[in-house]
Amino acid sequence: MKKKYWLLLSTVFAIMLVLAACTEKETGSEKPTDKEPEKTEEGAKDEGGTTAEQPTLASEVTNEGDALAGGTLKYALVTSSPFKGVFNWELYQDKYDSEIMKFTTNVLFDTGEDFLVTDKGIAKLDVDVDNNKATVTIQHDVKWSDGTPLTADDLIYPYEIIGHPDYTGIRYDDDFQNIVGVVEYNAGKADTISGIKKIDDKSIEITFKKVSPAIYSIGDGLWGYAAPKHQLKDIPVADLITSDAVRKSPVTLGAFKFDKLVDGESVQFVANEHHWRGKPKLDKVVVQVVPPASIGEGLRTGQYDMASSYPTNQYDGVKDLTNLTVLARPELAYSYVGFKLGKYDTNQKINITDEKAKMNDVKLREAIAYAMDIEQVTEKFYQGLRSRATGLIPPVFASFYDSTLEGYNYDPEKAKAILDEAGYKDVDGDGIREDKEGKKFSINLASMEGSDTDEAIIEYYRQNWKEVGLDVQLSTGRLIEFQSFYEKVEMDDKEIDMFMAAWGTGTNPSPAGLYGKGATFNFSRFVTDELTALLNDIDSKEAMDPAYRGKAFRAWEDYMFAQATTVPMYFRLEIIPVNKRVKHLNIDWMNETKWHEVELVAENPVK
Amino acid sequence: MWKTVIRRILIMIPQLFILSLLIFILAKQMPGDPFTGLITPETDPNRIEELRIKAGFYDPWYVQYYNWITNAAQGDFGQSYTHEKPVASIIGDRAEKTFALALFSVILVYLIAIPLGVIAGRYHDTFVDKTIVLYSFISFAIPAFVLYLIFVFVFGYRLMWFPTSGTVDVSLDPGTWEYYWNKFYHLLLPGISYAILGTTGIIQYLRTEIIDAKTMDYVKTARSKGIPMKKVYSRHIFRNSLLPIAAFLGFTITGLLGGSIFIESVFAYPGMGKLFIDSILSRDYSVITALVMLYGFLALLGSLLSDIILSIVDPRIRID
Amino acid sequence: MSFMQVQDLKVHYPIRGGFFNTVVDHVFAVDGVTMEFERGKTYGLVGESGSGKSTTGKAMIGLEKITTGKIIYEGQEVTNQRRNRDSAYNRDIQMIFQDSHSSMNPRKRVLDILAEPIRNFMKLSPQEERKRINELLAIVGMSEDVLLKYPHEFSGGQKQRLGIARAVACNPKMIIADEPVSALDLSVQAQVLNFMKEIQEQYGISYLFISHDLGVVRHMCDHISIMYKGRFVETGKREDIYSNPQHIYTNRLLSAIPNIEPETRLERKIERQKVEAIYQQEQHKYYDEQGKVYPLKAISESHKVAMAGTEKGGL
Amino acid sequence: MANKNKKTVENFKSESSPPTGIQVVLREFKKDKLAMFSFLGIIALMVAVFVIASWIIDKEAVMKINLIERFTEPGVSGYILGADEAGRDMFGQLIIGAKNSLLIAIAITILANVVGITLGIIMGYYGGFIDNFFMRIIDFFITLPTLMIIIVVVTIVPKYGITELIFIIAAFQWMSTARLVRSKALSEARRDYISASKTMGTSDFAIMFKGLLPNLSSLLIVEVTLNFAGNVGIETGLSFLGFGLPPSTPSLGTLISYAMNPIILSSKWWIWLPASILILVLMLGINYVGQALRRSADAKQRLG
Repeated sequence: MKKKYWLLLSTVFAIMLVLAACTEKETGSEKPTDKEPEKTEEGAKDEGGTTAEQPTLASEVTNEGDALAGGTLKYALVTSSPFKGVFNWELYQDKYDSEIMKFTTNVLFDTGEDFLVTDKGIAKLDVDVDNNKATVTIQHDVKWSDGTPLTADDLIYPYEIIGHPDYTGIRYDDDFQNIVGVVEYNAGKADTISGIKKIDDKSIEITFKKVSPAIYSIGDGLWGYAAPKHQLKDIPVADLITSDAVRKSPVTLGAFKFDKLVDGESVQFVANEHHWRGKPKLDKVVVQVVPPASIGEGLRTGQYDMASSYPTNQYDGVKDLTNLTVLARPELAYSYVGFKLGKYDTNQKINITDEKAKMNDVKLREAIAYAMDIEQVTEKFYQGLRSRATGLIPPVFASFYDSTLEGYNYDPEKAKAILDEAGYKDVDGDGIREDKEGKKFSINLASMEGSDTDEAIIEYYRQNWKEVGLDVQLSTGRLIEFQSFYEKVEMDDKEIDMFMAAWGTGTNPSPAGLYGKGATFNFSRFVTDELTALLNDIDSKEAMDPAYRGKAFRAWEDYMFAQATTVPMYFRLEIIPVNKRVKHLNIDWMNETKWHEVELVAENPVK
Repeated sequence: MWKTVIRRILIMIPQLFILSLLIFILAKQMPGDPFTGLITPETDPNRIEELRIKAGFYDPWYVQYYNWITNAAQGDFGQSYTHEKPVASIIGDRAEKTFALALFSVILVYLIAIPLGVIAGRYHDTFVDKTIVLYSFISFAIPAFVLYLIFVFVFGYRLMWFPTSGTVDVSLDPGTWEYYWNKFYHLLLPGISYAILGTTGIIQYLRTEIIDAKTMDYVKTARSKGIPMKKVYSRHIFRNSLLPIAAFLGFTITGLLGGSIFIESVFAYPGMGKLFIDSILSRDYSVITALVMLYGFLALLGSLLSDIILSIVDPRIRID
Repeated sequence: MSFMQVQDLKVHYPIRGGFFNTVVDHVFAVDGVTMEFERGKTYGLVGESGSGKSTTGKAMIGLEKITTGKIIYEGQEVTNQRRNRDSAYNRDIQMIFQDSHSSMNPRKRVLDILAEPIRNFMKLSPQEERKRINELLAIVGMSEDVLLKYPHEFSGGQKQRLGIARAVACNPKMIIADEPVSALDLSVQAQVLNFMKEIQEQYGISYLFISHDLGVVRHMCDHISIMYKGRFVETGKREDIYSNPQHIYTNRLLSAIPNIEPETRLERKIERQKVEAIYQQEQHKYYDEQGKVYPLKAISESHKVAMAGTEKGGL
Repeated sequence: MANKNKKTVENFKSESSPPTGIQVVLREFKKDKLAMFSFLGIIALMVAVFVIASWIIDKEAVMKINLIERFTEPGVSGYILGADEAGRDMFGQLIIGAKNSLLIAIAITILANVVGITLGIIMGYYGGFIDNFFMRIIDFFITLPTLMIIIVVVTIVPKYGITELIFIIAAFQWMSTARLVRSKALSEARRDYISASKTMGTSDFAIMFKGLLPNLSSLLIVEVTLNFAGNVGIETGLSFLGFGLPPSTPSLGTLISYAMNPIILSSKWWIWLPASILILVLMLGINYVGQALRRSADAKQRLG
């Protein structure tokens, strides 16, 4: 019997020892000799369990050393499920497919400040605002990866794919139908799209129903990619998505071309010698799907040179590693708290604000916003990788972002005062405020299930609200899984008074699709004539002038702030760890290093 | 017996039919649909509605079911909305990986469990036996995925003995010896981890069988005829005890397929179990229903297989 | 005067088979049995195993489903009431099982086992119940200290006595005894049989005594029926059967009664072989084309034999 | 051996017990000290968990977020087992989690076994059509890929808490018990004591549950014990896959699932290891108890 106990205990100890050994190794690597004293201090503080200061992460890194001739870059695509493998810009829906395609990109236009089209790319865009026309001209002698020259036909073909009656993707949308003749083509009434004309081998002209500032963000129906017509033309559109030309061996314009593929797991690219900007310096790029759980370890052990994006809740795992540099850039997104103020009328297809809605009290909403200690959350839970959002335009959009906005900074006293003033008073003395009539008052919050961190954050906010006397309960009693969350929010579920969500803005920050009168995504269901006017102004022809547009954005943001129907919570940072053998890399949106320029300084990733 | 086998197979048809109805209705009840995941300001909600209508999501459920089941009966399980591929082709691809893992694990389980079970039974009540029994108890008691996580961490991340994601290295050419070796190499860690925890049942069964057999008359007779104990073990006890183990094969394999959900989640091994979890999260109805049907079918097949093997190895057991 | 009649009782079991598991045939376990019972008499039911004698008993008491036929008890048809648990019929007809061990719930004490019928049929107060149980123990000659014991603590004979005590607990009119002693040693057999006789004399109970042992039956029974393949081949008073057996099957059974007198051993062996030879030769005359037994024909007031229409059987 | 056992009981006149009763179990436990120790250990553990969770720990205080104590190590500033990323006390969470997990497992076991045993006995006792009918249903359910269907159902249920979890899992757990009980009841119901009870006017209900059921009890104890162990496993498994309880309702499963984050797995062991060890110890104990019970139910294997 005694032996048995001993064995059991020794097993347990063995497990602990193994783990302890691993931990020890890690702490060892935390304190390398050549580290600057400042950083060690940070490490020391860390053991206490807190990180006080925000990380100031660069977006650019340069490492010493002579570049290798060639070499293979190991790129980790961080996702928990296999990629789908639709390598075609017109057809793909999964964002990881587009992550892979950036090595082979068929993109026509370069973008600069505010993600507006520049003249530096393959093609040049000329807009004739008065006649609602745009001309796209190929500027260089560009060849596809199989050596065939790029022609105007390759620029037209994407429109013919998307507009085709057999097309089942998501891009045949309202925007796309802004092109003259697309609807007829889609209905099978026309053989070609009447609004698209081939001028010569190098340029095409597109006629739109209307033109807005969005066209410079490649919106309004303009398509930013070329499609290899010579490869795709013989494949019926209905069969494209399963064809080898899309799944296995697409012909491309980018720095690299597809070489080998393990479905859903990894792709090997080789240099595209026909690349129009010049032959890439690397020989190969291997993209491998890596689950978020193992990416930290993969980078630490030098299995990968860089990661597509690193999970923020594991920042601890890489921030002190010496073999890599953690780069960061803002995400094109913001998180927010929204309040349900009405319903979407599916017949009229408009949002209708309900005057009597429970949350239709601007004071209440303001108080909720002021009671949230967002700074603490960004600092402790997100370790500075998110920051309190002050408006609804992320700072990336330099011309539109207004740094003078303050947003709702944490001020519980102010929140209490506002609530007192609005008539929400604690009548029965239980520390929870009652509503204006003195009845029990509790607010239902819906939030999405994510990491364990998310759960703790929501709890923290609930504590915040409780401190000012507001009882906030979770709808359904727990965080809601992604699919159910959006279904409930979209259906204006009665159990939801407010919700926490996030929007990616894309490269065109126009808020019309998210706050407009007819927008289904206007989940707050808040509409006023004033708001409609402000939104229209942002996308008006006058707003073609960025300065005017910037003012229009500011006016809209001020209005949203005053109404407090959507409370911005965070702007996010995307972190990309890069191994020290990568000679130079800049991930800044405006000056991103092009893939053909990337070089390595060592045969293998630094461990 | 063939009659019974055919009858059993025929009974599967209504069973699978009811299962299909059940899972179809359940899957449709799940909140959200494959297109909910496409929400971004850049996608047009009207287009998504159009796609929903095209996909038939607004038809009455029995119309949807009828369309689905009539196609499924002809082997067409529809289109996966998230993968944009025929369901059969995705599952076929993933099934291959899961089956490879399952086969390897089963072989390993038997390779570990049979010797241990025999030794424990033969040297009953010795230190060796007690150690084996303790191992089998602990492997039963330990929360499996914790051990999997520790294994991945220690052998995958820290010691780096095994790869931790994917099924094969992309740079290798299919068909070469290295390619297959690399595939096998990717199987090793999940396979071994499963096998270490999956032996409890067989070890304990074999052990009690052998302990029981030692007191059986036929063994005593053999001993009294002067046959050495070693021969008695190899000729009589071992063979008689092993046959029922062979019959467990069907159940072991189906059990493993169930366990694939855990294994594949932890080891990021893109097989059917992982596909199931992913499809649940993305509400890929067609894949969910087809996978559940497949697992149900395999479970039925497994139990039939076990019964057949059992009736072959042990004439006393008849199946009907 | 008979108080209970069994008329043309049949118990058939379906045989399932074929691909869809449909009913392809029937087993004719009991195939037309007619009997009458008088008070205080013992009726023997004899046959080889599988002849349907046990099934007949079980069908009468409600443990087997009757396919067709009637049971009339004190002028009332009770065929379908047999399963009605608290009917008078159920109370008046009781059973003693062959295996006394398995007929008692191993988890119950003797007290509860004996009390089971009393609690169900006689609404007695706890004291009365206890009194009745003590009486029963006295009847089968056991002391009161067994009450808290479990069945496995008794020997076979003791258990069968407890079984009898339980059967008589509610003063039944008739007891169906299904091979009550065949599992017991010879010495114990006699003891148990004598108990049964004593109780019969005391309470005027009728027995349906089912057995394959012609010797025991001769000792116990007033009236004997020989059963073969679900039918009676011969039925009559004890003397009719033992001194004037008419059916070839009866003869064969009788010749097989063991006898321990050494001097007649050889003689009996020759006799047995002779009977067997005749049986092999002549048996076709006594069974119809399907091998079934012919309907019974009365050859005297009490004696009936199964024979073909014209043929006169016997030796 | 069975006979030998009978004789010893017969000699042991002063007290009597049925052949597979409590006494046999007790004797088995006396012989197997480890099982005895496990049994007492499990009981003590469960009592301790329930007492501490119900009276000593303030759930509200445990679940209160305290950002200053983020990832506090065990033993530091009064945290016996440290704190998690939100500064919540891990010891408190462990106890509350253990209570929740045990409650869930117990409730599922009771629910599934009551249904399974009742149905099994009814099927075994009546046989025939009833038996056939339910057997078809059970045959169908038993081949279902249960885990998958539970996951699908979990995503459908709108308000998903402890009660819902219990019912969902229990809905798929009764079949194997029913089948086992049915097969035993089927053979038991053919025994003469059942026939005797019928002829003596006992109602079907009484025969089934007072006559038959006690004779299956030793088998059932084993079944229930092992079921209990299995149900602890199912809850943790579901939580691990992310279909279990939310972190605001800690359970052993949710605590263990924190280990999926490799940083927590490697350097914050106090978050997941105690829960894992608790499960390991609990399951080992149940297993030892189960083995002893099984031996006492099967005369052939008894030690004493």
